[in-house]
Amino acid sequence: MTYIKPKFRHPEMPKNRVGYAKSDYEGVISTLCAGCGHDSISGAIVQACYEMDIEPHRVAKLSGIGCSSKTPNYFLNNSHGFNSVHGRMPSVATGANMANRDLIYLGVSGDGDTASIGMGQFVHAIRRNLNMLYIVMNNGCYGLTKGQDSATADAGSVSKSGSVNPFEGIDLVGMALELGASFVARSFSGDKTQLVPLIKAALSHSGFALIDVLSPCVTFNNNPGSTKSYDYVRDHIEALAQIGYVPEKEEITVSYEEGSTVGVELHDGSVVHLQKLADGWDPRDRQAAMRRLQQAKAEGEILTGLVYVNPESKDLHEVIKSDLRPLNSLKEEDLCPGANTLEMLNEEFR
Amino acid sequence: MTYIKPKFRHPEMPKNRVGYAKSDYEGVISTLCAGCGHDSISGAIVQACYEMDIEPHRVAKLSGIGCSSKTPNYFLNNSHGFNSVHGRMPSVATGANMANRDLIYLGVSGDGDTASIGMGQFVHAIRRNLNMLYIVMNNGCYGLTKGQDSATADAGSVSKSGSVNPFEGIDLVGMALELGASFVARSFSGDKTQLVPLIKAALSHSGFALIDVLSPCVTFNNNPGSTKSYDYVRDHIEALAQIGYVPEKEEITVSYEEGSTVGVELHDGSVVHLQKLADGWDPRDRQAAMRRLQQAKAEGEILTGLVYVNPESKDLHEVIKSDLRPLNSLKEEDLCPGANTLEMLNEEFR
Amino acid sequence: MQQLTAINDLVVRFANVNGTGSASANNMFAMSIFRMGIPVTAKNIFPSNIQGLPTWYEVRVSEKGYLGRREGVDLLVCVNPQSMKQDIASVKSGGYFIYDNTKNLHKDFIREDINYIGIPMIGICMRLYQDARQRQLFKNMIYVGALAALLDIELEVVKGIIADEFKKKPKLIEPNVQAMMEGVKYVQENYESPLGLRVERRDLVGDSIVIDGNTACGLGAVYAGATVAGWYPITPSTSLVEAFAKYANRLRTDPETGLKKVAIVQAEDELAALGMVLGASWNGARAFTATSGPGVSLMNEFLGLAYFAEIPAVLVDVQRGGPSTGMPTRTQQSDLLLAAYASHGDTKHVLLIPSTPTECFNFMADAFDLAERLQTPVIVMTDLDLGMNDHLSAPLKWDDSRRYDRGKVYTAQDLDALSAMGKQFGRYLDVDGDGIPYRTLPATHPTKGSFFTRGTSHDEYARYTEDGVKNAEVLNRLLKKWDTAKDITPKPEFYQTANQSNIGVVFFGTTTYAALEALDLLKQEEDIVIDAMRATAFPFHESVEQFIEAHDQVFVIEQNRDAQFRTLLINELEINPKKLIKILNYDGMPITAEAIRRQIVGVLATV
Amino acid sequence: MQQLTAINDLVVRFANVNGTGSASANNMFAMSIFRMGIPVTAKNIFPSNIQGLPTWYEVRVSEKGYLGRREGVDLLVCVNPQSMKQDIASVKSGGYFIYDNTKNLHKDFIREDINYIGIPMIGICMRLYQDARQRQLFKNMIYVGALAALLDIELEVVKGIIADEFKKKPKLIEPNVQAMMEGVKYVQENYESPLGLRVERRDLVGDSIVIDGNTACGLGAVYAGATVAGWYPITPSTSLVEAFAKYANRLRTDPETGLKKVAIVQAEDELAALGMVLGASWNGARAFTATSGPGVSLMNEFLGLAYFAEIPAVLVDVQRGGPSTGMPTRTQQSDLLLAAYASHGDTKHVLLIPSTPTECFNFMADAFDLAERLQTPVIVMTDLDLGMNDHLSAPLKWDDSRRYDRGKVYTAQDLDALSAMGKQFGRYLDVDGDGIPYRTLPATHPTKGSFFTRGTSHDEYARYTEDGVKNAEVLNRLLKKWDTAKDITPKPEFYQTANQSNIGVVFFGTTTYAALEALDLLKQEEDIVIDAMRATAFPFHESVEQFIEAHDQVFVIEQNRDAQFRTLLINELEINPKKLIKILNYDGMPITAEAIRRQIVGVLATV
Ligand SMILES: Cc1ncc(C[n+]2csc(CCOP(=O)(O)OP(=O)(O)O)c2C)c(N)n1
Ligand SMILES: Cc1ncc(C[n+]2csc(CCOP(=O)(O)OP(=O)(O)O)c2C)c(N)n1
Ligand code: SF4
Ligand code: SF4
Ligand SMILES: [Mg+2]
Ligand SMILES: [Mg+2]
Repeated sequence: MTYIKPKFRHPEMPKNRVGYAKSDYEGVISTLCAGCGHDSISGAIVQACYEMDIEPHRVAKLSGIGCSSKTPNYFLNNSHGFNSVHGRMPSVATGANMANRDLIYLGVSGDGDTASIGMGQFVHAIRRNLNMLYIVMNNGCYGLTKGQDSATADAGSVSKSGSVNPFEGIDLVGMALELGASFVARSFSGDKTQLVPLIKAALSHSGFALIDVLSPCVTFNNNPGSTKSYDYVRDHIEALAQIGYVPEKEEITVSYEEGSTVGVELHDGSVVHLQKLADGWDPRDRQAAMRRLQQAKAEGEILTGLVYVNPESKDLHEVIKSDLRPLNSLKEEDLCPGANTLEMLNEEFR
Repeated sequence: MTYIKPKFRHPEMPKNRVGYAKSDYEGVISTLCAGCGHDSISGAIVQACYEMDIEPHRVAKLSGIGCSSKTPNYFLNNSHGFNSVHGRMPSVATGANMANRDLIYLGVSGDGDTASIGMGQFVHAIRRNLNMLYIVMNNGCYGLTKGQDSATADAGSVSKSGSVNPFEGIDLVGMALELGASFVARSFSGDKTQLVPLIKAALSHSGFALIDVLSPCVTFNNNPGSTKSYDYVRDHIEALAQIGYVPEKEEITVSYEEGSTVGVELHDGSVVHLQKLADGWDPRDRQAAMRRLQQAKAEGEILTGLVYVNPESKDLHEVIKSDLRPLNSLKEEDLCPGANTLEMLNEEFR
Repeated sequence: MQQLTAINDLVVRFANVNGTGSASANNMFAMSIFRMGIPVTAKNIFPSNIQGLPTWYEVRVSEKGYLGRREGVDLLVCVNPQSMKQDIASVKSGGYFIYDNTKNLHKDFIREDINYIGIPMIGICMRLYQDARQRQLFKNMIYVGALAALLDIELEVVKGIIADEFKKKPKLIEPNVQAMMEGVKYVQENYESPLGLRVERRDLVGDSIVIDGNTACGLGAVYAGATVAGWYPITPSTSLVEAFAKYANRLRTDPETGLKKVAIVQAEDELAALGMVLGASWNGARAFTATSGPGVSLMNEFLGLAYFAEIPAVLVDVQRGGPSTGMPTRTQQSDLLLAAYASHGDTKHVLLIPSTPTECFNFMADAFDLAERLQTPVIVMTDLDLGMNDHLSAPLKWDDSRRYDRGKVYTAQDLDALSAMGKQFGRYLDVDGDGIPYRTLPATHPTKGSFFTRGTSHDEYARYTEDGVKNAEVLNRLLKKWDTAKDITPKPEFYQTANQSNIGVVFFGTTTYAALEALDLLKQEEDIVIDAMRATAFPFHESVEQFIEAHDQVFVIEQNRDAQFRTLLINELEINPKKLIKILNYDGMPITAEAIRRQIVGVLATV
Repeated sequence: MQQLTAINDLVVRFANVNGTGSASANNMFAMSIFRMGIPVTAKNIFPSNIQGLPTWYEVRVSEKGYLGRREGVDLLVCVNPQSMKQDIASVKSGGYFIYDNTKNLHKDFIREDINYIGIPMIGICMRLYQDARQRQLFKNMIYVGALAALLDIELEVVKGIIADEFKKKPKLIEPNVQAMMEGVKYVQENYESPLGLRVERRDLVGDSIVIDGNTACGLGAVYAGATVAGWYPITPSTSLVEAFAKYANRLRTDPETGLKKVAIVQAEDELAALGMVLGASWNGARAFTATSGPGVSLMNEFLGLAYFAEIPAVLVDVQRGGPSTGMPTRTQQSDLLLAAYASHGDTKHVLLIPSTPTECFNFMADAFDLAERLQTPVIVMTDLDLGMNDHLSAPLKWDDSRRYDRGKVYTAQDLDALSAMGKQFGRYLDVDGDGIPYRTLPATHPTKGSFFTRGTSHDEYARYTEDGVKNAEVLNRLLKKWDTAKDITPKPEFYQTANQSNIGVVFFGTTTYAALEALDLLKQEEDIVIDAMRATAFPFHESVEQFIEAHDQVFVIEQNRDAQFRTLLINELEINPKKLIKILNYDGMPITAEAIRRQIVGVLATV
């Protein structure tokens, strides 16, 4: 197996504002199954970062263990990555963020990694409003260990082995809302037009941003009985709102009709425009979001889109009042109180 | 310190239907701080079990680690108890229940034990609808390790050391609702008239029953700034419904006026009567419960009472279709397929 | 050109792409040889992913019955262009390289010293089948047929295996046989067959079976009466619990009600899995879990609780390549130290170390008896090689007169009798002087025998105490129990009735296959006689110490970097480390007899 | 009746109820003696609960400077009726028992061979104070005053300490002094004072300080430049992080903005705490966590990841009584084996073992240097006795010319230079031959030096590989790094310039106090000369091996049941176990010189 991609670049490949071609955002060749939803999400991440003019090395990509958690190898080759242990990406991301508040933290996880073994860490990363984008590549099963039901598998869905899942699935969007996450969205790996803008909006958001992406496992969970299969998702998707991400510098208002748009200013000054569906959707109302979600669930629909955002939320650093400089950039002079102070402190112990 | 209680019993102490005096439901002398809310909850448990005519040895009491988790030592001395490790009571309870579906499982935990280290196990016990009563003795702090804020401490509450908690508290009732728990209630350690019937109803419920009991830590969290202090709770409590537990055999309808009562038949045939507040409360509507909870929160009120119950829910054993007999009672004859079968199986490997 | 020749002594390696169904075709190949009465063993060398990466399957045929891996490939079946370069390089000089000659082989792939045999697998498939999936699957059968012709495998045997394989989908039998026959035909028409390298019917396998260790463990747990399992998926232990579930469902479901005499729950993680086991064991059921290294790391805290609160528990550690996530699809014996002393504080855990599937089955049954007898965790240490590969094994046997040893449990009658004698029940009292106290199960008696199980310091009556001397007494009794364990755990196996050499060798687990072969090689080819002992359990029976005492120099063969088993020997038996010589392999592949022999000869040469 | 007499050589024990504020009064008593220039040491023996249970405080005064625990109580101050019976029994014959004689003592409590000194503490309080809380707190000051008079403590010194104690609440100074003087007055009026057992001013403490190990560790982390801490509360490590937070907040908060050059997060559990440390270290900050046994058990998986992915991490294990939840408020050294080999697979971790608060401070600074230099976890092993008790210690020192060793980290310039030379960055390349590769930090360079940190098997370029031989090379390099560690970790301390005996003794950590005293006793009273070595780190420096080689018999003193440190010695140094003799204590109380001496004399007598 080869991990080395041909480095040849077309000279006329278009570059973005920071001078990178789209291929500069790619990773090594994926070893996932052909057609795996996770690969589409990797593609959306590449697209979003390229379009957002992010310098790739300013991104730190982190993951747990699983097919999904392998993907950071398949995007953003110029970013440092941390493939941690199963279910523990959130704590590693928390520490990384504590050390350097200036990077963009992109965490990728699976539904097994997040909703089973990682549930505790997931909940607490939300509670701390850690400034990161947390993408769950949600296929309702454990891909890498050969297709066992995960905790997000819906009750009644049938796995490849023919067994019917008897337990209620956990809705990560519902949980995140209940826990007060400041950016909560859901999308579908096959829907780049929705997913790419959501990723962009989430990357601009200051605070914890969850995108729960339904991402069918073609090998183990793409049979008609499964509610996380392509066909099922395609049939049951209910888009909440279309979202157009507009960077501050170059606002476009053309494509959105007056009256059907809510502009939400994100923390970095950029604006997310939401094209609402009939019900006049305002993603800034958490209680309404919870109700809307329950309603869709009751109707058997999967709500996608930006369900909730609180652009005013305080991230962990604001809460714990840490220095504005990245802590990892501080030097001895900044940190070590020195011998004289120590002599003074000794005195307090006599 | 003495753990031996005087065993002397008054001959005329009243006995319940199964022949036990109330003192038979007590434990050893508590070593908690004088006035600790947890001791009141222990008292309510004793009361409920006595009144329900439960044979004490049919109860298995389990806990994690913390002041709260010590309490099983202080009630039901005739029950086997399992003081496990920090945050892991739910899995131990799951295994115990898998082994013997016939006992009554009473799990006791703290907010640190449940909402921090134990979050993952808590969520998954709910998801499996484990047939147990799970009581959280919720004081918003880590009593046993000297008063650090827990994950249920509300943002802005002030701890004894004077520090202001910067993080949003986790609402365990909200989480349980979101996760589809089949019995969700909240109460206050100081309110026995509400707590005892709730415990009785929960013990009758088949499936996972959560009672989140606000239980002030007099030593570390009873200062006015804390929203889990006695004073704060007393001022901000909003009772959802009054509940009267009626065992099957002896139904009383006297004390509840027609029209203001919803009778919910529990799985064991017993009936829980709810006296509704003005809003016409029906605890069988999960979505309504979620809304009601959010509303109270928005108003700064703490909703108490039986928030939600689904008397039809299937518990773990029904879901996994295990034998109706306790598995721990099965013998070699039941379990071991024997030599002949093995010879047959060998043939399949040739 | 040289052409390797041999009868019933060869290594065939298949190079496939994973996710293409090749493993089952390759397995049919191996089973055909088995059914011809010839000892055979197979290793599946698969990647840690689901589809599209190189995977190998290695079959060793050995008239002498050597079942370890052997170095060097005699015949390679190449169905994966990705890995072709390294595959070609792996063939022994004079060996054979079977490839798809639908297209020409590039000259880079030509070695002068090996024999190329082209079979147009894709060509045949394109001609015969329309559907892509069919082409894929039948391609596998074509090379099975080609091999049958080349190696002289009896076609009726292959057909029989195909028939068995598709018993439940009989419509598929005929097409598969046809595809196989296409391969046979092509070889017969184009090559001189069979090769000099070939097989020949024998009667060497007796009533043996071919089974993997995980299946045997799973079945063992069914026979042992396990009713509760909590588990979390992880390679290479997943298939163990799946086997348990399969047989428990099959053998313990009430045909009328559909209700099962077993409760299996996929836990949220390994901490919870072991927690469930402890809860169930505490409640008197036989319960177990299975995992691999990362899971054991997570189970430390609960293992310490079980040790100290004296709760039975059975845990299977199907070891894989460590440390950390490491090599999830490779084998090692590198969790020994962790398992033996898991958790903080002074702890020691009982380990059982089977080396064949048959022993997996037996040790699982023993594990439950021992866990309940000793009231402590018993960890069955297998590995990926044992657990996931098929091994030629003695048939599984169950003695119907065998009774489960449920250990020391007081019944309600016992408790009444006790108080009639004026005695108080003490959960941690050493009544019998063997360090093992009596326990009671929940709900045993309305008023007697209840206690609070706890991981905090306690006295003999399970009461919390901060009296350190009392607690130390409990810790001392645990050591006494440890001594008791030495006599009731499985005994080591010796391969000579009396010692014949001043050199000894100790091995355990899957190393056994290669070790026994190495000893033969050393004797036959180097005239070196070494006494051998196979360890099967920790703590060590006194005969282990005696064996080491009786030799001047003892080789300890194991599949890890740090000679962890040797550490256990030194530490528990107070043996001078200088006497114990490490023979190690930790590249994730099962150790070979050649590697052992090389290392032993090397050491003996320098002495 | 006999009355013990001694000057500056006594043990005073206070028996209190916890949650009554007694610890701070008792501490004032100890500090008074310290300020009189006399060596003193204190042990707080507290229950694992918050209020209402017996708690003891033991102060040893030793002119000779012995700072370990000593057996036998010379004077007992009884303020807790609950434990009175055992307290009375604990007093040495001829010793003193101070009690509250507001009520009469029951005759069961009368021993003929000890001296009773009644002080009507409650009586005085009832008379003087109205408020219940005041009565409680001032009661403590009354006995402090009584003791001052009885033991001849200079009152001005006590007053000075009261003044310091209430610096921030000056209104409380006067009433506390008054309460104290009530105690003095009562003694002066009712007893002949001072006793024959008493203290006398000396000049023996020099510039020493009195500090606990947790505070010293916390301060050490501040000086070492730690900026990130993730932690979870657990006795006895909680106060370590609290000390870090206190000093970091005090010394690193910008007075204008209020922003802090530190980020401390209370994690949801210990798994998360160590995860945060790894994330932060990976990102180039100095990060640490502190915990005790149960936390270490939970940290296994992450420790294995850090070892294998080579991520710096500093972890402090303040050991308590194990196994399991065990004795949370008692001391042991029983996590050594777990810490040394934590996690599955072949792993080894660097341990630093300080024995005084001063060394805690120094070793914390070293730990960060070593973790970054070696790119691996460094675990500082202290214990409850060291961490939570006050110790007389050399003052903390910092050399302003000291520079943090940030280890091998490539900058953007380095990466450019590397590619200018046509070289490729390889995260796990052993460039310098010391087993330590170079790392890069995230965001270092726009296009160079990025890699994917992973716990899966990898090659020198951090690429995933299933080639077991490549992976084994990585494992071998880790052993080379381990060798490098031996030379740069703290060296052992020897207590003789040249060996004088064929008997040696090895000890470490808090055992040192008692061990040194025991060696004096053995020399002075038994004429036995033993060479001594204090170990400070794992892996062992070559001088450790040399020391053991140089002696025929070596005692290894440690505070656990299974002689875990001895296991490390025999396992890592290949020492014949027969040579190493266990001297153990594991009742949760700090080991005493008498216990060591008894055991050593016992062994030597039987030889
Ligand atoms: C501690 C531990 N337990 C179990 C495993 C085995 N394991 C690897 S991936 C995985 C589940 C992956 O599921 P998910 O996160 O949904 O990812 P997917 O493969 O479906 O994308 C498991 C259980 C492990 N690596 N570590
Ligand atoms: C693994 C582990 N970490 C930490 C601890 C220390 N510890 C004991 S109790 C406790 C918190 C208790 O808080 P909570 O559950 O709220 O109980 P409370 O004392 O407030 O009733 C902690 C952190 C422990 N025992 N085990
Ligand atoms: S197994 Fe499923 S999740 Fe994993 S790579 Fe294949 S399709 Fe994707
Ligand atoms: S510390 Fe708080 S929670 Fe613990 S016993 Fe005391 S009052 Fe109760
Ligand atoms: Mg998944
Ligand atoms: Mg609490």
